[in-house]
Amino acid sequence: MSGWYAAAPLIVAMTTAAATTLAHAMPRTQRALSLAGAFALLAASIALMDAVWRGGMIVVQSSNWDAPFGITLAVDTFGAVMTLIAAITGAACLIFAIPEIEERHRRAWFHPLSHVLLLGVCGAFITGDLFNLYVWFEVMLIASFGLMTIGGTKAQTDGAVKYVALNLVATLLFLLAVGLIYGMTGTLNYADLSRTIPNVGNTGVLTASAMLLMAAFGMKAAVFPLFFWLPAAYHTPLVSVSAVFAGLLTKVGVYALMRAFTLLFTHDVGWTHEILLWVSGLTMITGVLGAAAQSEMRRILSWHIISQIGYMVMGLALYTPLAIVGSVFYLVHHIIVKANLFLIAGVAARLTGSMELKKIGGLYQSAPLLGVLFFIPAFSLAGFPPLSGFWAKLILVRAALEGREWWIAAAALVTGLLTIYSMTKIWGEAFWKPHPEGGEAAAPLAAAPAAMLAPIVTLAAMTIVIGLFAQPFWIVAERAAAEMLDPTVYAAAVLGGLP
Amino acid sequence: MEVPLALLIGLLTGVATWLMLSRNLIRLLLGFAVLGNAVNLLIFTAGRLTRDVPPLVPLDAEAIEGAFANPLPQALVLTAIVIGFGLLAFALVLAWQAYVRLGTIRTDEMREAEPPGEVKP
Amino acid sequence: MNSLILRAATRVLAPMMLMLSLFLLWRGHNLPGGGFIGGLVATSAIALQGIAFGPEVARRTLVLPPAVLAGVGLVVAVIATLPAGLVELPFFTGLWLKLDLGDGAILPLSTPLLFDIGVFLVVIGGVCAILLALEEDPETDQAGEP
Amino acid sequence: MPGLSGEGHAADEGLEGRFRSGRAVLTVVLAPFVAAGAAPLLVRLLGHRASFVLALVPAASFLWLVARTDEATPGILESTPWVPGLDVALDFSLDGLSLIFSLLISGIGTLIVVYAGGYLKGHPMLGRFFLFLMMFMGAMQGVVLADNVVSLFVFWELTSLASYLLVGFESSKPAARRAALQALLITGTGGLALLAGLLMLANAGGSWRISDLTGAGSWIQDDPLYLPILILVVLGCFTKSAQWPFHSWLPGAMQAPTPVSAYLHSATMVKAGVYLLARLDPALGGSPEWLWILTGIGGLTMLMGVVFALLETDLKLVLAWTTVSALGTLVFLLGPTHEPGAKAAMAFLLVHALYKGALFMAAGNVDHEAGTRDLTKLGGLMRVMPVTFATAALACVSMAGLPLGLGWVAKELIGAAKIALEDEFGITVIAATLTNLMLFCVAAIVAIVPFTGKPTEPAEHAHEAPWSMLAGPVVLSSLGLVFGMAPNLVADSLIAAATTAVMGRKATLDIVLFKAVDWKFLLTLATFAAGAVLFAFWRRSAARWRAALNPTLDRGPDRGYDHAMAGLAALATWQTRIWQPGLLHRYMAASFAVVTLAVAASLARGDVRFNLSFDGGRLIEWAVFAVTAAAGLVAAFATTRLLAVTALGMLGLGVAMIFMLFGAPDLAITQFMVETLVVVILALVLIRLPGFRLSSRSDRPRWLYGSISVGTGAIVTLLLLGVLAEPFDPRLSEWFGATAVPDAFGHNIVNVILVDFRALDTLGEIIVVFAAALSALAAIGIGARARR
Repeated sequence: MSGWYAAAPLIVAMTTAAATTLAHAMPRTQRALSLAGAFALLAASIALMDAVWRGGMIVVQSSNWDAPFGITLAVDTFGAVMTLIAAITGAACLIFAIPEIEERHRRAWFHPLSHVLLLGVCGAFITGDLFNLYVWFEVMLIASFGLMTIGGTKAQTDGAVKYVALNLVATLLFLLAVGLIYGMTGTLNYADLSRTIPNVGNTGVLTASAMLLMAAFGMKAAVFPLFFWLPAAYHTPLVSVSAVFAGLLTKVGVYALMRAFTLLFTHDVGWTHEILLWVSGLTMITGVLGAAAQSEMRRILSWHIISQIGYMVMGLALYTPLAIVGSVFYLVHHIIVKANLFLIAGVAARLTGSMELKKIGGLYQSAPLLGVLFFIPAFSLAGFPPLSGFWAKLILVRAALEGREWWIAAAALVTGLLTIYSMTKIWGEAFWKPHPEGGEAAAPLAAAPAAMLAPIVTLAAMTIVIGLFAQPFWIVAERAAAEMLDPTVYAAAVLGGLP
Repeated sequence: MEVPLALLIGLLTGVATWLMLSRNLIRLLLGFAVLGNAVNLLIFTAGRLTRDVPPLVPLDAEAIEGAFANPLPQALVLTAIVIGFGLLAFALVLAWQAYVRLGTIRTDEMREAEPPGEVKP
Repeated sequence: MNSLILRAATRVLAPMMLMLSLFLLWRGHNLPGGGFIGGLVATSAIALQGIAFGPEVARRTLVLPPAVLAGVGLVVAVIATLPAGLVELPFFTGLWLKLDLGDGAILPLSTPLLFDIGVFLVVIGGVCAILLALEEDPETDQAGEP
Repeated sequence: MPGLSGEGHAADEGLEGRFRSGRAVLTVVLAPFVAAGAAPLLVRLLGHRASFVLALVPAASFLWLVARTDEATPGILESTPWVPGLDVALDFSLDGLSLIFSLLISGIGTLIVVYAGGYLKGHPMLGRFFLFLMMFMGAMQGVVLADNVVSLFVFWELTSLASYLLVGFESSKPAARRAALQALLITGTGGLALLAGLLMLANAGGSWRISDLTGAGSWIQDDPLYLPILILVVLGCFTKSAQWPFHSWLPGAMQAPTPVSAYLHSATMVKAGVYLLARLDPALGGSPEWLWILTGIGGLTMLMGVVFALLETDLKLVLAWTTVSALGTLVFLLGPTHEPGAKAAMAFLLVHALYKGALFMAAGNVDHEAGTRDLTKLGGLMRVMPVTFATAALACVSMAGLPLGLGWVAKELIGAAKIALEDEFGITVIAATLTNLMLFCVAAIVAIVPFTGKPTEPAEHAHEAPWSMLAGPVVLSSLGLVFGMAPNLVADSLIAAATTAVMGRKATLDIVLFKAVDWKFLLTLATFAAGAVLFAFWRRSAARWRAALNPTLDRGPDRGYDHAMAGLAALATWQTRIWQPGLLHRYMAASFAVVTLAVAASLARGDVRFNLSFDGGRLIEWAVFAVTAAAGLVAAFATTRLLAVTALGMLGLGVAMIFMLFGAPDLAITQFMVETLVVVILALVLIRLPGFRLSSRSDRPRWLYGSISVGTGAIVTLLLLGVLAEPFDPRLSEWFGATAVPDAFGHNIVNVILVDFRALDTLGEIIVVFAAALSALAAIGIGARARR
């Protein structure tokens, strides 16, 4: 029966999506259902994490057909951690959304689409089947399309067009790769694939198909040079929407990359992971330089998503136990921090009237507490000790140095420095600089609804806790990495005695 | 017939790519539709072609006698068709809305989110 | 389109197509068909109504707003995944209840069938929502910002 | 985890034995952080008097440390686990070197906190000020006490962060914001280099404990990575300690309130780099590279700092430049890695902290009470501010190296160090003598110019500072006098103990205040005389010097920083324009091209076989293929909408036929139905887009886009042919065929897969349809319609 732990997040998210649809004509009921659903998802994912932590990997053969014939849900530590963090982010952003969204946004199906998005994200983390992963990706994608357009400003429409068009390409590349891999192995189950892939004789075609998959996931993860859709769109939607996107969507791509290139395609590490290493370095540098060129808060933050994705891919590319730990740690830290920064940018814009740094200022005087709340995730993002981002970077840099990959270590450090540059730009302009329109132009923090501040405070507290008490998180990440690096355990858990 | 079909799929992919590189949003979406068809055909073909019977067990039998078409790619393609349809339908509606809000369907004239020349230090 | 012939044809065709869609849904487990194909046929019927008599008529046929209908379908589909839990089987396991109607006729009720009904409803609701939105007069429904 | 446990610990078993499990040193480090957290609340409750409460924390630490001076020579080691998985622990070590720094931090810290309470009395952000200041204090204690490379780095970065917040404290001033950022970026750059260097050092040494790394001798110098490690570590230390060419942030940091300048930017934080060089000297020092880099850059900085000091008119900037010079002197003295140098460095460290702290606070008093710190406007303050004058004069005695001050002692030791170095570097003696001479002149300027002569206009309104602002300078300058007259109070307990820690062997110190009238003594007297002459010249012609020299000499690195910032912005803008021009067709082209190239390159990485078998095929198949291909081509090149839509419909129909021909009736029906709906939706959308042709005329560059398209198509064909060359594994299909009826009770296997075997896919699929509908409604903005 422990299998229901794995299915529970999906059932909860689906039920909430359906229920909020049915309650569409009743705003208060819908809102209550939406929040209840978000917390139920949180509870389900906590239960899942707990079950996985205590009992090891959870495997469910959905519809009760043995792997590899049916669809397997398989949750190891990594999957459980990601599900939990997705649920946390989802709940935080939905609470933030309550005061943010207006009636017309709500009527445009904000709540059901949000839960469909979370469903897709959780599904991607929970499934153990390549085609099923494709389906969850699409669930997530189509919901993100809708959420991206809610509000309907011109910039949003333009951003949505680019976002949609490029993601459609990624979708088809993914599907193409699934078809090719299925054609070579005759199976779709991760565990089964990890056993059959070494037997494929046509290794050139296999590697090429893996490359296609890498491109598809890389596009979702927004790595160099496939990130175009992200800076084109992420600064346009509602704040709560962009925050949940910033926290989760690209990370699903990273998750998929990590699954695929630890569990499935390790037959030609000298090629695939070397490419990933170059990609990661270029992603960091181009991303952080892109941020340096911006002067609008969310655009700066959007480019920083890209550069940070570079770090996560770097850990995967180095492909050592320590490096994988670094990637996992980085994922967890980054989701919390980045979602929070978008939320804070939203509050800052609410208090000062704009996201454009040139037009705002004075928050240091008018809302010092917001300064503290910004400072924590911003300097964590930049890798300042003793915040969460420091440990994440430390692990990765250490792994790079131990692996004698000097240039990637240098790229990681330089990117950290330029991240400081960007974060201090926001700090200097939005907080320190007096408001260009005079003293009264920046409102005090009390002007922001408590429902917006509560998630920000919670996420900032998590950043500090991860920073000051890193050891438990290290242990979790280490276990996740150890499981990932031993695919035979995963395969045995899913396939049991099958050859 | 795998080889000619592979060539056909390649042709459709090329055509679709050409369409997707267009500055015209409608052409781009036509390209997506064509590419979707090409990919579906590819999955279907990758599961190996057969001119044998469809994967329908006779109503009075427990299993099909002899060879039958591979049912799994069919199920996958069916799912993919539907998903592709959902995405395309949304994208077409978005194209319409882009026209309503931005007054154009040419993507090089859509410069609201990243205005030209505004990238300044 | 105000063609008389279209209207007359629709009056006959639409109910037949709806019947056909139910039939396809029912037999799908054993012969070509199923919830999805059935749903598409039903959708075509309603789209046809929309074209012939206007979207309002089509909306009346659906009873519920299309998006809500899709939501109902989703609820049905999700419910189909759950009963397995009552008998300690994994998520989504198909359960079969074969009702003996006498005379050797057996009515197989099952969660896969329930699920297929959910599929059927979601397809009708979802696709109709898009089609009807497109069929409506574009001048009156620009609720977004300019 | 391989490689994560420090095998090096076992290398030095003697060290293990000294570890204590106490938490006393940890308390010294963490107490200021706790105080920092409480500071805003205390200020809210007590106003500026909160400073007295807060000062108790460093005062207690100071007293505790004083009581530990005897234990410091063997050293006290403590360890508290933090992130054992990463070998990171809160390891602390209190030896002679840490002790002298830690005493300065807590001792001067006590005085500064009291001083700041007076200086910033009534400031609206006093609470925040104490928060940052106390945070800095804890971080700085951490730096000098940490015995773990990572925890050292943690505290190191925290000091940079605190400095950033304190320099930018008057945040409404653009100059303050610029200076804060400059300080952060320069020290941040060095910090990251330091991190890399420390990690490499720890990696090479097999331990993350600094006492392990330094206790094992200079083994590291045989490592091939020695030079990179040295450069990285030195970079970190030099940026922090404002060595040329990284010094420019330090004068800028004078934007901070004076207590900060006195504390961070002269007495403590800027010495962190010196501390770390001294700390790592046993491991890294002694090589020619070490000698050249430290002596060269240190000497240059020493000379440059004092020259610039002579050219300034702002009292605080004069002091800042002499701080730069002093830091250069300290680095210079550490270069040779011999005992006289280390002794001199430790003595000078103490002297400098005492007199510079006093001078900054005195300068702050002048600024605070007279309203300006411009040397050209000040004069005659002696009468209104007698105590301030006395402390400044006393401090300047030390600074000038006159007898009776502790500076005299330090100067003797520096002299000894210079002589020990003379054989190798004759020129350095000249540089050091010149520095002394000019420093004497600066001391004279600071002590004389603001206080003597006729009272100027600012002096008329001035009066003496309150006692809270006098306590600090009085105590520090008096200590300079006391230690100067009785150097044995500090000789063994502090200076020799610190030297012992630096050199890794027992050092002793015999201080003779006056030896004999020999040539060295005469040289000293000559230096004083020359300094006095220089001062006389300065009084007469400083304005002319400034006019002549400032444009040529001044602040190359500072302008370099501006250029670097502008260059960074230009580079960022340039690359962003290239990658992100805002044009979808370019994004598309890049994506397709990259993917195609990556896949093509990967094909060449292994065995590739293609299935080229051909079975002839039926006529109907050929016909359907041909129609489908033709429909595709027409869709691509159609210029009217009707033609394009028709072609798309035909294409869909063709694909449906292909499904039908190869045994997939369900697929064929679905494809047919879906394609019909697509055409309907497409038509409905197109009706709403008047006046647009599907022209492809502007789709350029044609040859490039054409080749991307051909390449993509070719790659897909090749991949598929490669897949088809692989033997197919029919396990799943056969199982489905065998199981559908008996176990899943369905005869349509495809449908059974959809609603049972892989029902979860279908569930996801209908959710896509469901969400597509909602998303489309959201895009149109007519979600409200659902109410009807």
